[in-house]
Amino acid sequence: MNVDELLRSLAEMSRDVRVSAEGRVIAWVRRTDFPGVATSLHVRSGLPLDLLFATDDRAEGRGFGVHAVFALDQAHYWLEIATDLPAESPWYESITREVMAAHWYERYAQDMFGIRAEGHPDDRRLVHHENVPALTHPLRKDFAWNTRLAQANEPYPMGRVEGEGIFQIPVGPIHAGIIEPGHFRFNVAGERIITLEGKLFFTHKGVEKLLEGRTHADALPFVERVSGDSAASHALAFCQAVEAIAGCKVPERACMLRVLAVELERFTMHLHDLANICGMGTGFTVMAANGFRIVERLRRLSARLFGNRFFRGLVVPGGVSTPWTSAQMADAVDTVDGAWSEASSLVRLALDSDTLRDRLETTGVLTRDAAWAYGAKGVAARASGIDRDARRNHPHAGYGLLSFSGRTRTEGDVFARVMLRVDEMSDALNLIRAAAGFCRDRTSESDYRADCECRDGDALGWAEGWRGQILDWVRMRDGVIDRAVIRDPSFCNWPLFGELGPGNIVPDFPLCNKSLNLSYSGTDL
Amino acid sequence: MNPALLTTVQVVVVVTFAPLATGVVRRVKAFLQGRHGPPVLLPYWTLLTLMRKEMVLSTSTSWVFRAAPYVVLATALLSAAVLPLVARGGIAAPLSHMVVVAGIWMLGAVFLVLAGLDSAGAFGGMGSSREMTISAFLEPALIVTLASFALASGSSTVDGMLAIGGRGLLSRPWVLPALASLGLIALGENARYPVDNPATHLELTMVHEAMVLEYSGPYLALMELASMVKLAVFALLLVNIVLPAGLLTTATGIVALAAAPLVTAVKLGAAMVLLALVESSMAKLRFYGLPEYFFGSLFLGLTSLALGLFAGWL
Amino acid sequence: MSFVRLFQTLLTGPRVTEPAALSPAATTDDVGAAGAELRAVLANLYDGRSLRIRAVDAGSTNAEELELLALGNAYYDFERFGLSFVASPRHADILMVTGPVVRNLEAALRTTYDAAPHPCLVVAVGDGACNGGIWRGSYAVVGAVDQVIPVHIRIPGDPPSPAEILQGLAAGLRRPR
Amino acid sequence: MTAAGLASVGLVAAALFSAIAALAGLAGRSRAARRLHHAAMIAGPVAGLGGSFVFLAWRVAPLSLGASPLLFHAPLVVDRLSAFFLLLLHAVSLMASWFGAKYTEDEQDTYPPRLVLPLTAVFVLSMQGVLLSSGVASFLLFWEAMSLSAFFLVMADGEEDSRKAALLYLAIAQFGAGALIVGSGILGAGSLFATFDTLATSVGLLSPGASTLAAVLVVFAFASKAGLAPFHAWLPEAHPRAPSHVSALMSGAMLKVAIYGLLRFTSVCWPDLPAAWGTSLLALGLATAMVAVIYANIAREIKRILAWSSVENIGLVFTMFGFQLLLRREGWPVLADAAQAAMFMHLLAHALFKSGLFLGAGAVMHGAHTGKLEMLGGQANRMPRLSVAVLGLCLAGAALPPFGSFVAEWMLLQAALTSLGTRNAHVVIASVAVLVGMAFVAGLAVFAMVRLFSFVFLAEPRSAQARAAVEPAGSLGRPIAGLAAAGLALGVLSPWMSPLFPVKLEVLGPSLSAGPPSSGPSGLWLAPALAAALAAALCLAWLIRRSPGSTLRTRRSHTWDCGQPIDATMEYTATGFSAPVRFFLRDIVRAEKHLVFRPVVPSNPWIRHGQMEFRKAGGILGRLYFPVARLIEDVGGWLKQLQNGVIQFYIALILATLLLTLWVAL
Repeated sequence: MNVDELLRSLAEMSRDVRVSAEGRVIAWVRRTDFPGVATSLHVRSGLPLDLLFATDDRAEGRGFGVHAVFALDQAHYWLEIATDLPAESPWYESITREVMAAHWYERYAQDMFGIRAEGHPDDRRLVHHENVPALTHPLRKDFAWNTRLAQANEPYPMGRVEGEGIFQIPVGPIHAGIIEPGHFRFNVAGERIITLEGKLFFTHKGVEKLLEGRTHADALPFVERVSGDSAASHALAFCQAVEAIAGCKVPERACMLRVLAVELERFTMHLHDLANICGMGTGFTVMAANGFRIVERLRRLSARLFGNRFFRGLVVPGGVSTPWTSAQMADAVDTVDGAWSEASSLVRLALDSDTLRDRLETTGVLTRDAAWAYGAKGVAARASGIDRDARRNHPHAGYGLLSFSGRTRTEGDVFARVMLRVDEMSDALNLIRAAAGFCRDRTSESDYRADCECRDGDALGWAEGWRGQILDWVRMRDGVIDRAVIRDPSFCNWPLFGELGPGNIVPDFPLCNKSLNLSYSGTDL
Repeated sequence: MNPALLTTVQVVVVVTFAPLATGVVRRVKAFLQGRHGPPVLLPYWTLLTLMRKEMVLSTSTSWVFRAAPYVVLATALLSAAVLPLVARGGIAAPLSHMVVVAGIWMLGAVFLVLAGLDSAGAFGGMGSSREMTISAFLEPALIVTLASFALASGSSTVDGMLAIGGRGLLSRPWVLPALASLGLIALGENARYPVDNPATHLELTMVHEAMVLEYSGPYLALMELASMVKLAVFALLLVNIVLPAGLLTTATGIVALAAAPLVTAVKLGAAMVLLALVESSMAKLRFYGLPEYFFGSLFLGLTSLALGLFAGWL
Repeated sequence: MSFVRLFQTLLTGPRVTEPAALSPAATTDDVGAAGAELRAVLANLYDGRSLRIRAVDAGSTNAEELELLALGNAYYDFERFGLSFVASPRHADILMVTGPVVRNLEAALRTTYDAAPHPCLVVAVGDGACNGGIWRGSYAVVGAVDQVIPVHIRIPGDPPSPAEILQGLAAGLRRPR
Repeated sequence: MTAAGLASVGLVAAALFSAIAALAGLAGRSRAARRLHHAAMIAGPVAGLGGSFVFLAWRVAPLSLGASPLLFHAPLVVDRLSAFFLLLLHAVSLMASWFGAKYTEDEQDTYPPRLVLPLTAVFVLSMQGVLLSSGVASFLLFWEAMSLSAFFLVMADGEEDSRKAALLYLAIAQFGAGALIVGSGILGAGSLFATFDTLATSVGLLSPGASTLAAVLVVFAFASKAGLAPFHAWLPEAHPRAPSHVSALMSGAMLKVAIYGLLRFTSVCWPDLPAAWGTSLLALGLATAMVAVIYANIAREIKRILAWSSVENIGLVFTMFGFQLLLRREGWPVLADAAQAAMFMHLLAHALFKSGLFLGAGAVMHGAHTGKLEMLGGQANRMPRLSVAVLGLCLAGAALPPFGSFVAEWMLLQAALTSLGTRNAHVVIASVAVLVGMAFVAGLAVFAMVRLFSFVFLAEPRSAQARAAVEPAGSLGRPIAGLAAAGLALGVLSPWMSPLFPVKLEVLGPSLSAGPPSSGPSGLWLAPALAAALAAALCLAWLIRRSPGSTLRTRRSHTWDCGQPIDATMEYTATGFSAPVRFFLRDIVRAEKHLVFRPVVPSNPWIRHGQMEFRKAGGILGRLYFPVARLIEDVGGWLKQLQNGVIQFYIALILATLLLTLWVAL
């Protein structure tokens, strides 16, 4: 089914279809039609569900809203299906009954808005732990951001496999390593994992609530700290949403510098992951030691160019905060060049080590079916043969002006994810070179930031961060943020552990975990 | 020299140098990683600090948990007393019979395993299950390896194995596979690469560390000292098999006593550098890949034994 | 061949450890109550020659974690100061707490402190841990670490760089070396 | 009174007391009669222990205790071999009866005393009879009585599974008894009234073929009774089913009685069995031990684990027996003696620790009302004294220093090591097999014993009943502690134990260079030295702990839980603990994990609930037994009437069978 046909058929059952500036088709449907339309878009038309979120529109007398965002990857468009729910009984029929990718989104909306997804096969709490009283819905407008909640002891059951001799291994939230807090529950009868489930949202800080009522400039520090390791890509996604609302045209040099920032971040974190997986995960110390040493050089590059070690502060609404001189560009290119030449010899060492390859190969296999059903993002999806990359499918920043094709692998194991990262590092190096060259040749240093005023409206913003696709939906009202949805790829990828963990042995789980390197903070918000 | 004095000197020297050995291997590994590394004396400070810290005991644990550190350390000390590490022919040397030594090591492992299980957490049990597996499946390899040494030397006490003079055991080159096997066993028994990663922070992958996860304060100090002593014992044993020179005997004079610590330090240092190189050059094995490791070490031991028997016939 | 390359890397890899990382920073004498307690504790523990650290993430953004991890890399190599990370709070002498304490981790942080044998020093790493940072006031956040467990050393920063963490520790432990 | 007199009085008194106990037990409804029964059950072994000890320690010459027409005029005779086994039997039965005195009273509802008391006494009496018989007919008579009383004891609790187990046992026991009768008939040239003395001459008159046939039959009879693979399948089914003190008697004593039979018949009739017999028995023994020790690591009930461990130990005994046979035939008597000494040491050590462990299992199950490892745990804090005793027994079961079982293993391994120098291919190959096989078994035996102890006694209880358990009464605990202490003493005091054994106890000297190994100085004194050294090392460890500056400050807190509360469902389970064994040896074990996942809604296959169970796939041995098992089940339906609980009926049945035996014999 081509896009035109799809839109035509949608138009028939929608009360309102429009196309927004940033490339998004919005179709409003009736509450009763919503599950059917959404399910058929996913199941029949094969569109990936990239975001599902709720809004509190009671101030405008429209009750609550539920929005599902699908990607029209070939047409470079997004498709948002939205519906209204009455304020007094906010419920709709769950689409998780058939669309696995909606699983967590619906539970999230249930906790944060009190919107019931009727018939959800797994309607336990997600965000709220035992200590959150029942009927607490922080993202409702009548919930003050600084409410002091009472202590509670609500049930938060974890899945159990029945059978004599089966037991559970609880890990976390306070891990032995220097890892973020999350709780994992294994059901095992020995070493082999039977089921695996995570309990996350420990670091829930209320980011989405904290963003409400702020101007975009005030909101940016929070966005950059959604997940400390992907500050640049989160800032990019958020700024693009804000810019789309404001109708702001970002100068070319800024677009290229944004590419530079995001690719530097990608290169750094992929290298970090390489060291972490091949080194820390398997105990191959030479990889860890040298990998982290090179990462430190890149962090210091960030300190020189960005004024901090986490690629923060460059991407701002309207453009970038500083234009960078060609000397700075050269510094970036040279440093990354040097890092790559060292890193590639490390990779050779890794490929030469039989013990290491034995640990990585066939470990933590994620099948293509599971990756598709769960709506996997980023490296996890691409290593399992799902060829999705927002840099190509939904060009943003300067990517449209640079040649870039994207990479995939099909094995879906830890080794594939490692090698995909290596490939993406070399791509990142080329993109950095090209972007720096573009800036040198074609843009002037004075044109790096456009005005970006706070206008009302809503828009999507996205970026292909190093972890995968970041998708934000921002609605501004009265010059401040009314609702900001921040969706880190980790949110989509966490449930994958339930698929790629079982069948492996417990001591290989850290390796699986590191091979995805998901953000807790970015998921928990 | 008095045999009782020999044993005493040996225990004192081995126990004194054991933390140093751990310090050295950490330092060398750090060097190989391009780092400066921790001070070599750090393990001493760690042990002393632990002795001064309060102990937190889990309410789930029983007397077994409290008894285990003593037994584990005692078995380590006993193996340090009976084996020919610094001196040969000490008063405890007749106890270095290979079956006894294997029994002592197993006794220590058993109490470590019991302690791990007593803590009522999943990690302790995990470490215990793995440790027990490693100990149990390395037992045949250990016996066969020592048996081939016994065949080579004509003595079934380890002390006697080193007493054959000349170029020692290596004058019979067919013990080389067994020596390699003993090396593999030493790595496994001491929870080193490629069986366990002594520096890991990942609970799910641990073996030795997982069992002592619940210990604190002085008990932890005893446990750590025990594993340091065990490492030093294995290291010195391996070095002495290759190079039996420099061992004190009842024939050496009291003057040689002064040199003993130096010789021991050099031997330990060499072994630790080698260990650091081995550990830095490979990844840890997959736990369910260990059967190949067990079988490999058994095969090496059997090879030696077969070659030795064959050589005897010729 | 591959072994040669490996050993080449091992033996002749770059040595970048920076001697100045734990330079005697401003070791002030106005130590305050927490500082005096610290002195006494350290005196009993051999001047803190061996201090084992347990990192606790109480709600950080993971930037702090990356910086703690960086403490171990060849540039900073905090192990040469007798510091190391350990896997169990039972083994720890120091708890390094990052992030504003969030509601969901308040109990876990208390448990961790309770699980560690005393004396146990608590170091608050980062603005969040020191005063709640930008997250202060949120319904999901409790606030600074000292609202939950006693804090002995504070290292501000967003996040503090590894060098700042080492300097903060040096100042707190007064270990100019 | 002379030593000989004392010994005979003691042994005769023991038998009389057993008879009294049997009679008193018949009147089991009366409290007084039960008291009398228990008193006689304890007095008997005390007398017997004294008698056999005096006999052995004072090196009394073989004694005849008088003949009776009831016993076909073959006198009851005691010599060093039977005295050793009598010592073993009485040691075990003393502790079992001491334990049983309270246990049978407390477990009246499960095990009817009117049944259990007299049958237990008959059981002990018949074992005494077997050991004392000097004639084939009386031997067979007591043998049958032993089998039958054990059969009824196995199904004493009246459960369906017990009945099946008992029938399986009976089937194999009667097979064995038949073989024994036929074999003895051949040996006695058609008559069963030969004495062992006359047998020695009559066997010489047989053709080699007949002699070999008889040997095969007789060895099969005793091997099946002892539980040698592939005739072992009944053992792990039957032993756990009996009341615990009877299980202790069965594993601790009855299996040894079977070994006694083997030793008696072979020493009398075939003092020169060919070496191939040694090799075959060694191979069968090692195979038995290796398979059984694996299953001991998979079983999940205390007594089942113990029963598998018994099979393993019997396998080791056959290994030692075969090895010494081989060595003797190949012309290495010194080495053969060493292996034989190891066998006797192991027999006694196993009798002590295994009966102790069965009693311990009884005490635990008495307190916690379950024998499933997955429901137990945490008993070390509830039964601290019992846990110390059982840990001792488990260490003995794991053959760890300084227990007697360790000394036995040491003796054997030393013999095997020394045999490496014989340059006899047959011997050398056997020695290597013994070294590798024994080490494999030893490693996994440690695994099994650690698993047994840990999942009963350590961590938190896994069920409410285990949580509610309390320390058993002293009269239950003390016999267990006594057996643990005896097992320890056997090892530590082994140099002084030699007089109690029918052979010279010694460990060969450490040197194995001499061509034909000379009898070096006994290395046994190393066992007490080892114990002393261990004690010294413990003291040193304690001193290090108490070194100046160290603190004694202790605080109690819950187990480190990573910040998320944990409970007993998050402890390792026994199933999980031995998972690596199951995986590494999966080709032998063939246990299959069956996982069933059901989606919550059919349209979303990814959200599902799981359930798992283990099924043991029938191995080769299983398939071998299936036809027999099916037959037994069919017969079992008909035999259900047997389970009517009327003791007179049982006795009548025993008598009828005995008469049948005699009729066949005549």
